[in-house]
Amino acid sequence: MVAQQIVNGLMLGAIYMLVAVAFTLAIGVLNFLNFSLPGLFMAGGMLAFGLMKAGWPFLLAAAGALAAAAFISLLVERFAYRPMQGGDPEVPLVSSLGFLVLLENLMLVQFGSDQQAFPALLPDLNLRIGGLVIGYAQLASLVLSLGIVAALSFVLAKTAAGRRIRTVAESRETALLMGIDIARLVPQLFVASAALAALAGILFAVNYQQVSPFMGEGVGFKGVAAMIVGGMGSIWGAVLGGLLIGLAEVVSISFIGADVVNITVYGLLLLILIVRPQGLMGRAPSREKL
Amino acid sequence: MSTALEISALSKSFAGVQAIRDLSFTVPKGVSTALIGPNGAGKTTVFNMVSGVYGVDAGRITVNGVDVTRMPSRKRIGTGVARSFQNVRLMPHLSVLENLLVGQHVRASSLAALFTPYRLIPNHRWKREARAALEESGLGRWADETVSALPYGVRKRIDLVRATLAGASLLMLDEPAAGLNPSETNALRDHLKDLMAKGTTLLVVEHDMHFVDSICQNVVVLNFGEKIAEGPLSRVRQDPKVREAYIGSDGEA
Amino acid sequence: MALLEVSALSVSYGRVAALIDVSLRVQEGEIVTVLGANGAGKSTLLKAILGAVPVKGGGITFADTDLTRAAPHRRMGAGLVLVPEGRRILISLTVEENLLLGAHMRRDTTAIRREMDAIYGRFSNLAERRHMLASCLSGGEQQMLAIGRAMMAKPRLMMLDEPSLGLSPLFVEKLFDLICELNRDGLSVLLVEQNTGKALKVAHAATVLELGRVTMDGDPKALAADPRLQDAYLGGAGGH
Amino acid sequence: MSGYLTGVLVVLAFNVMAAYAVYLPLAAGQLNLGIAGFMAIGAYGSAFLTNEYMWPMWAAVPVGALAAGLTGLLIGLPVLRTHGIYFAMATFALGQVISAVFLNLEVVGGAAGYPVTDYAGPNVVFAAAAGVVLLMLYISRTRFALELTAVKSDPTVADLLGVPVRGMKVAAFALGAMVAGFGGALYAHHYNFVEAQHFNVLLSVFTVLYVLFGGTQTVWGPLVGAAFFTLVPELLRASDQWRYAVFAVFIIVFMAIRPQGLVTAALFRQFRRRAPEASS
Repeated sequence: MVAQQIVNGLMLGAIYMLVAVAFTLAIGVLNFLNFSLPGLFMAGGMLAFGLMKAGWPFLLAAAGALAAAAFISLLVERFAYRPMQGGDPEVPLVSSLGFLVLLENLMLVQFGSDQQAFPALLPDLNLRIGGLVIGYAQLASLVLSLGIVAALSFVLAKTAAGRRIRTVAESRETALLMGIDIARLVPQLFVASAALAALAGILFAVNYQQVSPFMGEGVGFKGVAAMIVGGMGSIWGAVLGGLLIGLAEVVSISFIGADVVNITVYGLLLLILIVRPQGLMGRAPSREKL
Repeated sequence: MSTALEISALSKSFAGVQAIRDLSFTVPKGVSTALIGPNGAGKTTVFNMVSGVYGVDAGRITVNGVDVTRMPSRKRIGTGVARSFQNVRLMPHLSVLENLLVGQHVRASSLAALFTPYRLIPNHRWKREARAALEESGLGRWADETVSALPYGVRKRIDLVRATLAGASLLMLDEPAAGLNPSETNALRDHLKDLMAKGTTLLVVEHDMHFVDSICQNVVVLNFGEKIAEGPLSRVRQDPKVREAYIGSDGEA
Repeated sequence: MALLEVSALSVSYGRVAALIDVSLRVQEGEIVTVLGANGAGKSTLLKAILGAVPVKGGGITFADTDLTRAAPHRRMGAGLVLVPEGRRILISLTVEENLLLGAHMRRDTTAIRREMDAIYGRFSNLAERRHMLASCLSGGEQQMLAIGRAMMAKPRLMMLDEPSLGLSPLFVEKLFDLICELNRDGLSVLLVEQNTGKALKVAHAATVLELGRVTMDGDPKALAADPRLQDAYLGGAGGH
Repeated sequence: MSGYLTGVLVVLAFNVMAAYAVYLPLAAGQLNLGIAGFMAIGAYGSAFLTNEYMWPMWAAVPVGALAAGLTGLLIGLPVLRTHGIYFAMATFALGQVISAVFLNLEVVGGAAGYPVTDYAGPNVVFAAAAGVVLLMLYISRTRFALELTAVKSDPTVADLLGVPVRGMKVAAFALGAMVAGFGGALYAHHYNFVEAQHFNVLLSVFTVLYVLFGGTQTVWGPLVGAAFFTLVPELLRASDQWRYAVFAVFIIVFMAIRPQGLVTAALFRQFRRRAPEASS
């Protein structure tokens, strides 16, 4: 049933899309491959789960998880990003990975390493259109993800804050000369990208009804792949990349087998990097000037 | 007299803006030449085209009789041309001596040379040669320092030693005296005179005219990518077109 | 009291001293020009006044406020603006977005709109291309955009760093006309220029920097006649 | 030596080999995030030769290493057109694809894993790791290492001085891949079992972590980093479930304080300068 697989692929793709947008904000504007984002994705799902277990209603638990992720992201900014300005580009990557390891192990200590069942929020209601079966939760998260990305894209394209962000992305030095308060803007971006990643984690938990301390790795790395396929720094590129990767994954699982997923997904990424390194919707990197 | 550098009918534009327009001039061997002109006149662009950082749109560049117009940048040093940068570019991860050793690459690029454990051999000839070159310029005591720890003037001169170790007979210097204090400028001038006495030809972009006067026999003046005057500084300086380019169209006001 | 008062300012890049004890003042409504050969420290001076490079010693007072240690965005909030060297147009933004960027600290949307229309009125080339990426503009148009962008911040003092650089003579004329026009409308200007003759002609006061120090200052007409000025550029013009 | 200690030291030996495989290209400024893939090629390649063709181990292991190196060379040529983060991501993708290919290769057991008959004892592994360290020490004393650093430091100037920038990068990448393959081949024969899941992205990423933690300025950095990462978690074993969390906090704080890594060139210079002063 091809149409059903496409629907499922798009639903999964919506999760990757959010993660990819989170990555693209960090790398496109701050030039920082922030490997703590998979950890924040996981923290979103796990903390929402933990808070619900403690008796919080879902919406409150989700808000709590988002706030916690934003706070952790500020720590990442403070300890992984800020001290490394002007050094080797690999170093902040190491520290952000340190945060990933830290988050995973904190959750491990708290909840154990097993998969936990995330409670079903809506009774198992499905929408049937023709032969297609679409869960309401899935549909809601697809709509929510697309809505958030569209809003973000609007902010970037049409508002003063968006122009400031794009200026920093193009040239930090010019941004400074234009009087943009970079010291304030950077933490804001960290909070925004953390919120996107954590929200993706919550949606993942709601949709697939399971969480674990290591749920961030697979999804996080596919989010990176989606970002690059679409084009680093491009929001709509991340959307396209996320949906493509989601589709590639679901379609190859159902037609070839679960074990080939990494070949198709990362093969696609490798191919893109060799043939068109700037991604489907990205701009070519500029040459060094003397 | 043979030529160190011959530039003929050179043109280059960036995104529709003509940076260099039909430029021709010659640097004869042994006749050190200054390339002067107001900011943005295209001087550094000429350097970038001769060293191969930029390709050319039209025209021809010949170094020591070899046409280098289409030669990859990496190969050009083999024809005897080396350059310095406006902000000295010594390699920060390497010591002074190691920077000089990289300069020797053209003369030590075989596989055997690449995999000789020269650092294990006391007094290996590469190290000896590099140290000797440093001593000769009076910079010997800096040999094992980190580049970033050195005074600016010393860094500029180490850049010169590196170029000579690369066997350059034509040295292109981009604002060698900029940012130097008077004593550093003097040391640099002496160093350059020394190199010239040994047969190196210089092509210099420089704004300090006293400095130009003391080392260059010939001056080429650029404005808006075109040559507007050429000759000895004392004559060029009187040229009304040059005065206008520098002081502006109302210069006599 | 002067609008801008720079006193005994010193700036260093590592060990290299870029500015040494530089003092300068701009009175409200004046055009003051800073001259000097390349590497004399003119750009550094403007960046230090804007707060984009750290100051080692001395002070900067603008509109009776001590701004020596203030962040750039605070100085711009006080009414300072820089048209940077090389224009620094953002090529991934459209012409209109570049203009709006200039007003990024302001909230008065209707006034912003009105001023943008005024700028379009002044520069019809920009109006025609308002929705195109700024990379499509010629050098002269980019300079007009950079000035327009600075105007959008509603400055009291506009600093321009080598605005005539790389422009054709015709555009240079237009540019100086524009600077004079803006000045007549009440804008104070601090102008760093290579085109000494033109700069001295429009300025009310001038300062000459050599190797980071002030070597001459005062009345531009007197400076224009001073043979030492040409010496600073062409090294003993007329011969010693 | 107790079995436990031997076990830990064997892990250390493998980590050291992997660290140098990452270090070589990184010395030229290239971050390889797919080192596990090359280890997998060496592991599966050599195991296939000893299992199916009865090759002796001493022949199969180098051939496995060469296969990994050759893959590095062939892939390096197109991939090294990309720079910085693009290159890192390309190697990351490559590593994922390679291990996924082995996961699906039924001739080597697919997802069930691949048992290996020939056994390489701990002493063989130690000797191999020592050999890799010695080789790296040798290379670090040559012009090759010097020019790698030059390429990392300032590729434009290196190019103008005649250094073949791209050639150096490809060579460093391929050599690193070969070292990784060598380590992988021994891994297969020491543990007598290979499974594709072992060669995952975290293995690659943690190896990069050792190297950057140890510091890339000198040839000793990877060794110190690998030792630290292998031994310290063992020492923290008492606190058991908290140990990785504690360790992660330590990494974060350490990198914030000392981003250049544990062992730096300046450290060496200090020692060198102090030595003659003491003797004079």
